[in-house]
Amino acid sequence: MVLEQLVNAVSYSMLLFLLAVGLSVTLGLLRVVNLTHGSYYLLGGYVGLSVVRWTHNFLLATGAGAATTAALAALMFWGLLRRFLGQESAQVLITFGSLFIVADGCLAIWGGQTYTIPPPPGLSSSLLLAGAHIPTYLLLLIAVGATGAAAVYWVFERTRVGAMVRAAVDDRELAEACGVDVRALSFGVFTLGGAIAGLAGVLGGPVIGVYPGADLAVLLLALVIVVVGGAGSMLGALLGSLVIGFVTTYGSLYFPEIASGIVYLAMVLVILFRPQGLVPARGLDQT
Amino acid sequence: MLVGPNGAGKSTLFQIVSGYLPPDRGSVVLFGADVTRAAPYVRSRMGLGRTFQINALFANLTVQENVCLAMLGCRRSLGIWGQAVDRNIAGVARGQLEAWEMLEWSDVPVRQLAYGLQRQLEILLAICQKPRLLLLDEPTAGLSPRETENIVRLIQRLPRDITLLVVEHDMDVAFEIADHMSVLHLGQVVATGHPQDLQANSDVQAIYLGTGAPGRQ
Amino acid sequence: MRGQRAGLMAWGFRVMVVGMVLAAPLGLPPFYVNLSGQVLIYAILALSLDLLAGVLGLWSLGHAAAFGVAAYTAAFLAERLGVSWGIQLISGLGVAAALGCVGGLVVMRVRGLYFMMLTLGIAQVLWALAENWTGLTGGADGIPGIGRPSPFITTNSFYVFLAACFALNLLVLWAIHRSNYGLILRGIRDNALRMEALGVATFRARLGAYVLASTIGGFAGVLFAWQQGLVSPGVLSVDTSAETLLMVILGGAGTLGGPILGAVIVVLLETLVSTITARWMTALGVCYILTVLGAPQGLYPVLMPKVARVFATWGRWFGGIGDGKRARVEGDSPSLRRATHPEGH
Amino acid sequence: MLELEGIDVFYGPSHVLHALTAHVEEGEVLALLGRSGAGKTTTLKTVMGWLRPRAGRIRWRGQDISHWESVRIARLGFAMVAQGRRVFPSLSVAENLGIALNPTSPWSLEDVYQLFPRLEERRYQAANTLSGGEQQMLSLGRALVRGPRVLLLDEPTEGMAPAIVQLTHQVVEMLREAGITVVLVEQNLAFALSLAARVAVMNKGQVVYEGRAQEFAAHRELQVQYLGVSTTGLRVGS
Repeated sequence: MVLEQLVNAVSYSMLLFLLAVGLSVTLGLLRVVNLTHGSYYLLGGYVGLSVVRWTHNFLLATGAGAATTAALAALMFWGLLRRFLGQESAQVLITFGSLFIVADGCLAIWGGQTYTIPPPPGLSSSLLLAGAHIPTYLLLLIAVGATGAAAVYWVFERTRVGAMVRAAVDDRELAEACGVDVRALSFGVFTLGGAIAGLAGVLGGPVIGVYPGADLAVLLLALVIVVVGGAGSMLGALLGSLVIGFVTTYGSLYFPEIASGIVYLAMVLVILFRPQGLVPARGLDQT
Repeated sequence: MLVGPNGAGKSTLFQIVSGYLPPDRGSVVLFGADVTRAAPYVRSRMGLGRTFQINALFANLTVQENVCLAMLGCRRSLGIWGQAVDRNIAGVARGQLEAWEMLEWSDVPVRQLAYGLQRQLEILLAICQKPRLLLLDEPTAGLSPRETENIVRLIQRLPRDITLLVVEHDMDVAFEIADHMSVLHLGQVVATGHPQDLQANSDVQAIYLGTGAPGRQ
Repeated sequence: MRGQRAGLMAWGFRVMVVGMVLAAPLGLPPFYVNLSGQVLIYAILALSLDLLAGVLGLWSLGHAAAFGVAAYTAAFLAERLGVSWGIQLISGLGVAAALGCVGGLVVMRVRGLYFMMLTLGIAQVLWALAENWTGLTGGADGIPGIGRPSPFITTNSFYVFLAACFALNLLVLWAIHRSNYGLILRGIRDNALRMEALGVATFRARLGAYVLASTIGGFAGVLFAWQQGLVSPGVLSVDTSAETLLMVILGGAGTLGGPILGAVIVVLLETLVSTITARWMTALGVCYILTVLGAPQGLYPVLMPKVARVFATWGRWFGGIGDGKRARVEGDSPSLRRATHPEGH
Repeated sequence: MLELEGIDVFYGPSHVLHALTAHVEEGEVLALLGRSGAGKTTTLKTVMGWLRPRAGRIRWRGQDISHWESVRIARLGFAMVAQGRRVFPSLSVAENLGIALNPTSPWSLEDVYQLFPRLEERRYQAANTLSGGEQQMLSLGRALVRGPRVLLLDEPTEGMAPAIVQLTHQVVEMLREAGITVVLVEQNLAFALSLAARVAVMNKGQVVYEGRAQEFAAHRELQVQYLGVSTTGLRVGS
């Protein structure tokens, strides 16, 4: 029981991290609150579902899901958002409008049912571990999530490109004067963030499922994580995901009546006592 | 009049006096009352007016609305049902604008106003508060010579019963308007006294020209 | 004297126009009368949110909290205790105001994204309570069977009641916009630091605005409960909050006409387009994006000058009421003047 | 040659540079002097592409770069040591240098570490934990690894201890010997005059005096007239 819950919480946290990381870096680097971020999850999940049905290949499905959402993110950034950097109200309308269009498109194509993506063959059983039944897929999720988190962390914290992104978050002007092409970097980060969220959609498919409305639900969770962790900070996104993952899992265990509100209670507490988030990125004020 | 090079602590001093920064130690006494812990608006109601080094105007409102706000600020009641454009306040505001030669701009949004005029309005707002002590933070920063002259004239026209505390970089302006002057360097008052005396003070000149200037005796 | 008389006539003209617009749906079939009533309720809600989003520059993503809490209060009192509608209304407003007071003390400490998320958080907690505290709220099924206020039972008479409530709220908000207080709030939006220096207790002023917005939002909530006859957790959901915020942005924040226009467009698009095609969400999304491309500051500031010109022409026919300068100085002062120079951020 | 021709720059509504015209010969050190608020920093920011001139032209070797993106200007060979020792606070010392590193620069990371051994000691430390002097070294080092053709230095000695001022002096001397064009904004007159070949004095957004550094150093009345405490009273507007 204890172990099961722990596995649940950790695997959920990993999924949340994949969701939130793109949103967090976009917010830190571009100061854009991308309300379409949840739609990447939804679209990725649906595309993954279809690909699994056609090809029965889960790996291919993750690739297809991520590629589709990457393309969508790239299109949105290049076609629209690029021109409205720094204009909050325009961004809200654009990203919310895109949310509506993507949601409606998915509804038209895939209908209103809730689907769960079948997990890859061989991972649909559970494992008896220390007297607890652990679904193997959750273990895969933890492994993939942890690897993904480690990879993102490594790129962000250890490579030259990652240092450039952090430099641009710190001081955009100075970064440009050091020869960093912040515009190209922004485009890359936005697209990559979309791809990772799409990947999360496919990976989350067997657990959370894909259904109309998942976009908004997931978006809100990602926003909460970003605010809890601190916008623009990789470690913050990880920590925020763990906090929210655990609060959700154990909250619904012990306080089932207010399970859906408990995440927000946690967020309100964090904002009141640590207004910059748990791990604030430097160079960001409360905007 | 406070003068001194960059980073000398002039603006910090202003922030502390007007209540935007708490002092680490010591106290601020305003008109005989200890206001060290009082919020900025409390000090303002006691008769402390200030301007900001970087214009702090209401950019989306018109010049007249800006002046109305300055006059509204010190009222006790917020006046939910009073009209902002009622003849009373608006009339007084227009009177003030006329007195300070800005009436022709009254309906222009401040955002569209020339910088020199914005700088004048910055001071005008503080005047409309009817302060007893007025802090001016670099009133001529970023202005052309002609605009600077306008500001100097404006300051010289102020009623003499307002005590003025001015931070200024432009020494010409400083000497023109000051009765009394202190030079700040690295958070310390280096010299204080009559402007004419300070002009001749070699320490003051050294601070402005940089230490060890070849031309210095 | 002549000025006074012209002013009176301008007033009469304005009341007449508003009255005519409000009365127009009465000639339509009941479906459209109900729809118009719904527009009016959402217009009140959007107007109240604009007090925060437009006038004060604080974007709440949880305005449904006030709306929903008041709706639930009225529903609970009507359904469980059967008190009269006056008490339902007053209690609904009171609870919304109290929520605004307590919530305001919390959310007014932060700005920007954090304000958005805090308001969202409060609304979501209330939403979760409504979903799960079945004893009080009826859970996901909500509270059904709420009666309409007694003399206004029929579709048309209830619409008249709604129209009167709308006019009342519009008048209150119009007065706030014009008042010294409204000017102070706009001053705080532009530069809170300077407002402090000018002697305004900015926190108190902002708190007051939050309570006001909450109360008026609550008014809309009570009306909603009466109109629908059913209150379910949906009234507290983020969908309601987001939709209201979108109405404000779409129409043009900081004006009186903008939120009303936004409410009209969103409610009509949702309802009418959905009768034609299932793809109404796409229509709404495209509408948002086109608005950004064509009128980044909202539709009202773009359309208003054109409409005003038409009205000025009509005014001349009615005997020099709406001519040139007088209309500009005396006419809907803050909203009209703001319309000509929409604010940037 | 770097030429500025009739540059008008606004900061919001504030008109900061009024038809500024100036030039810097290749390989020379130009000291840009003037009281604070005269527009010196604004001039550097405009050259770097951080601010766009509303009118006028900036030319480098005859090529008009007035409306280039900052990155392009940086890649053309311009580097900036910004006022107040701006570093990337959350990046380590090595990363601060690493993201700026230009492989064609005559100065490698090793050279910088050799020049400033303190930086090597702290290479894995976050830049915001450095002292002011160390941040200054980092700022200079970052400019060196860019391999600049033109270096813009904004008040490098402001608030610095004498040892750091000395070190900065050495670095600028080294650059001068390497034939790199330097524009030096300075309040410290002695420092500026000991390095510069030429001085340009700014006031109210315009160049009001240009001349040989030796000449300016020799004539105290020039210094007093343009920089110091004037003895003539109010001269504005006349």
